[in-house]
Amino acid sequence: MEIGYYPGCSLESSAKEFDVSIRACFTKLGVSLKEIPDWNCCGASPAHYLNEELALSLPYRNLIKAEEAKLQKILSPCPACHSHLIHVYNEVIRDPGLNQRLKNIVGKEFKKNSVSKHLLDFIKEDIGMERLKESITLPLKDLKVACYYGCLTRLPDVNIDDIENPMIMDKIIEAIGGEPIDWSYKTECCGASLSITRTEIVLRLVKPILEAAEEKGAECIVVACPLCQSNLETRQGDINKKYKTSFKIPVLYLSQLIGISQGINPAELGLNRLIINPTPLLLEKGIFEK
Amino acid sequence: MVDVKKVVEEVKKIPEVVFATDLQYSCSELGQGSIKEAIRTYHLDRIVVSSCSPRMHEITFQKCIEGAGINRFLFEMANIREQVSWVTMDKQEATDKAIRLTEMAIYKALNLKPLFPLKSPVEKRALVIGGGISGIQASLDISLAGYKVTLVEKLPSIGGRMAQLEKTFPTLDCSA
Amino acid sequence: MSYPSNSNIHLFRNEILNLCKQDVAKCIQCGKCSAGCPISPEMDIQPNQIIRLIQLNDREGVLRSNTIWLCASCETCSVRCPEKIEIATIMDILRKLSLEANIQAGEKNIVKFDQIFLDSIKKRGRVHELGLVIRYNLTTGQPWKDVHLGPIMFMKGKFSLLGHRIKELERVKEIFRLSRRIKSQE
Amino acid sequence: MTESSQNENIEIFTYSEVIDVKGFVGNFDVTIRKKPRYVDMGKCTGCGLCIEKCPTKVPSEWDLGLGMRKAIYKPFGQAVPNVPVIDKENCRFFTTGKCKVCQKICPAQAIDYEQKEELIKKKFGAIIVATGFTQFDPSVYGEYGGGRFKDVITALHLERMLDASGPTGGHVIRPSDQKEPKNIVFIQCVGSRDESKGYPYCSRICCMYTAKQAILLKDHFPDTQSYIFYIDIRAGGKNYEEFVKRAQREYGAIYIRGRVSKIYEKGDKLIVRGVDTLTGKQIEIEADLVVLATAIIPQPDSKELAKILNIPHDQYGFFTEAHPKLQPVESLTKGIFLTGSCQFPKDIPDSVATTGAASIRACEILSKDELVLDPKIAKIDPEICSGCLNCLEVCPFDAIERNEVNGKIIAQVIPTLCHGCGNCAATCRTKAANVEGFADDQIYAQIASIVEILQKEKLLELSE
Repeated sequence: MEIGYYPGCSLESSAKEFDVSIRACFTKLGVSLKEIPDWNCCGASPAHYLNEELALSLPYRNLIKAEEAKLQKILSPCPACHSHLIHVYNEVIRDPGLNQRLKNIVGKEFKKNSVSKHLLDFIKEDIGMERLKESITLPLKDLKVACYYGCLTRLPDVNIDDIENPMIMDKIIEAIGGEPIDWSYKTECCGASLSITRTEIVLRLVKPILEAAEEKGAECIVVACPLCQSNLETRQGDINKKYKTSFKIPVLYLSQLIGISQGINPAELGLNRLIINPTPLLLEKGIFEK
Repeated sequence: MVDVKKVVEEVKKIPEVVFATDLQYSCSELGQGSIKEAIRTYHLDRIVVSSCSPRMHEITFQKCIEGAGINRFLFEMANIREQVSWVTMDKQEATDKAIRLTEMAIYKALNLKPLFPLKSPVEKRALVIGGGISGIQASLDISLAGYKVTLVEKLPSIGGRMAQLEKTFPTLDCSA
Repeated sequence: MSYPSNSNIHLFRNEILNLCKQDVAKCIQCGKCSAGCPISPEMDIQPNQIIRLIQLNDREGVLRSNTIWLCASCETCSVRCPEKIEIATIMDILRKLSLEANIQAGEKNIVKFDQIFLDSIKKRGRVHELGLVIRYNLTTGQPWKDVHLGPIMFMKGKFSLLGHRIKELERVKEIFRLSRRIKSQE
Repeated sequence: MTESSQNENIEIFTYSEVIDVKGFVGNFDVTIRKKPRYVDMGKCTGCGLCIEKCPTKVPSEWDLGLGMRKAIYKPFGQAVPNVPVIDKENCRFFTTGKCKVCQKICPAQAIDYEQKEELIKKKFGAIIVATGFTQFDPSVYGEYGGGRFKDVITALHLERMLDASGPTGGHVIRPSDQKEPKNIVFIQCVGSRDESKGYPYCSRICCMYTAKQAILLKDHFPDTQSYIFYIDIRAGGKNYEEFVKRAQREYGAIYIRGRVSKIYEKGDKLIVRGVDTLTGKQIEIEADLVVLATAIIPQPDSKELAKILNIPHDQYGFFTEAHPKLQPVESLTKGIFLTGSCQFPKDIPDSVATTGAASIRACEILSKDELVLDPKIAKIDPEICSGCLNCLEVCPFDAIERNEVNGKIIAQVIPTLCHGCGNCAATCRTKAANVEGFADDQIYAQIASIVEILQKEKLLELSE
């Protein structure tokens, strides 16, 4: 199976390990990822109010690029990128006039032959739990995992799972041998892009999420969004300093955990790029051998 | 606003119209009295009232003309309240419309035939569906009036929601 | 405050309705939006109060608030609103209106950040995260902010020094040029 | 309850359903299905030995799963009639073919596994519909735990716990660990006033029963504290406002104006995050127990019953009255009256009051020996009728029957069933069907007059 791949800007730098681990574990699953040629940034949330048409045009160009490369499905690991791509797709289908307008701006017409899918959706629908299970060689041996979704299920046009109590990631963790914890903070907001502009808000928001995960016995947190990962992991030091706590809970990308269970070399999964090293935990659980 | 005097003038021109007048509150006792008097004086055999909705007062007027000895179904009503004065603001337009509606009623009235109600016997037993507080109370009410009642309840016991409750507001008395 | 009188009272409500199909008149003021908003403590006007102020045509009061800028677009309010009012969508529109009206934003830095963000796309076609953060910190006069994270992020390979520049950069610049822009941005 | 069962004018069919209604006011032909109890009501003495010895236990519906019942059971202690019923789905004999403990033990030999359902046909002059309501299922509220948090219960659960003869003997406990709760949070309007997850209407009774529960809680367990999240307090009945004030002033219930956004689990506590819109501040309460005031909704089968009775219902499934002010207990079908919460949410005083109104309406019919029927009904001229019977298809009241006169098939109106709707007259191709008082010549006379006027006023030009 060959599918399109839209990494998005974060996966090129701060979330590089999300990118490499996805490539690694999809190879194991027999899916080859073809990056959309010369893709551009989706515009993220600033484009939305600063320039409405720009917010639509930027993802529109990516859809055209995918379509030209004959990529019908596009895997978008970043929930925000996915939300923007799917939003433009839906709007263009709903409103032919808009398609015309965007065509005039971008220079080419999107024929609606490429559609974005989020990582979770793709694993659930296109790969399937059975095929995922078959690729597992190193089950996670009851590793207690807090699946954190953030605003993923609430984003506009993203229609992946139950909004308040999503289970899709939990089921994937179960399939690869881990033990997802039942907790009520899985969809709490991490503060998103306020991380840079109003850091103290993010610290206030992330603290109870970490607390809740630990209280329910989670040994690590798994995410499927670069911003979630960054806010939950990178800010733990700041939280400890501000609130006199001692959090040191690894926050991994879902693709990293899948890759581990597929027996992929940790370096190929970018585990070394994580700020909170999960290796001691994995050794302790006997998932990695000494 | 309807110029009622104008309506009266106009319909008087119809040859079959023997008598036309405008009354304020024709549904009142006084108004009904005038109708009965006109029936007797002019030997009328069809009556048209041009006023409010038949939903409101058709039965009132039917009883009125029956009292004057005319079959109650030889009555027709034109609704110039809801259909005219409440919805048409221009006085001229409203008056024209009222005239048209009244004339239509008159021509229908000319073709009315006396009707005679049917009668059917009554089974003196009530069915109550549901055995909660309302159903139980209804059964008691009707039985106390001296009629037989059959109460049907879906569950194995009557009592309904109320039986599940501890005390009830606002007097806090027991619900069972 | 004195309540607006006569026909003007629905101006702002209708403006919002036209711009994003969200009718604030449906609001029953249950407060569920404010109850669930993660940023509520930092907001000067609570989300339900924003809706109320729109109902009362207090355009300036709303557009001056820091609330519209602090909204993280997490959508919690929208998905839980019993009247299906998409409050997050309204916040987005309010940000836009605030810029258009040239109202001094309650949260200048957020606007700054967002503009630098778009600039980054315009220059490279993609966002260069490191450059973005450095430029933002310099522009907002806090060069040492988060600098403690720098070495470790760098060591972990989380920052690429140069960033990627796409081939069809001219195309992207054209998109920027042709897209309908907002006055005050210039 | 007991009074009604001892009244010789009242015949009670429990475990029974109305499955068919034909006929008309004064003369309804009704079929009632009596489901098999597998206990002979004539023989059973209500001693309860069978219940005691039955080996199968299942969660009690009556106690909403807070307690257990046997497979042969009475829903509650004072059940009327005092005769148990066998739950076939769970009975060991019915599921495995072995057991028969109840039959062996019954001193009156009242157990009868062979019992079949009975169809009872009866005639009635009037019908009162009092089928009540059911509770909204709050599990669609994922933010309130979606049914996953054991200590988030509904008000009816609390009601069962407060009942001295209920599953907990009148003790209020946390279902998760049986401990006594100290901080209790009530959330109003769960499923009511919520178009997104439930129904837009107000359920009308929740404000009052919540105040009552707060009072009873404080009364029975003085060291509890109630917090009540509300949007508006609706206490419009007699002595209602005073009652709510008592809950606030004498019993110390804290009323918070705002809705709850989410409930979180933290240790063995529940963190309730809401807002106080009066202070404009988000607030969190650490609760031991959360009580949801769930919406009152129509019975799940109310639309089916409406079809059987031929009465209209609203978009939710509540039965519709003929006129909201002037005919509040009449349905649109003559002789069928509505009362209680099958119409819309009502409390006990309102239910009893409307029942009085419905009862007198029913008695008004029963008091007459003969009923006068409206003569403005359809009439089919047998001379003109072609016998196509299209009218029979479109009649919503089954008021037309096929008849043969001298070998010719014709349609005939059953005058007592006809409502004069005119469907048949509109459908009839030979113009044999007419509604009295709306006959073709009468309508044409009206049309002719208006055409003439309009032509005169040059408002209408007719082309030849």
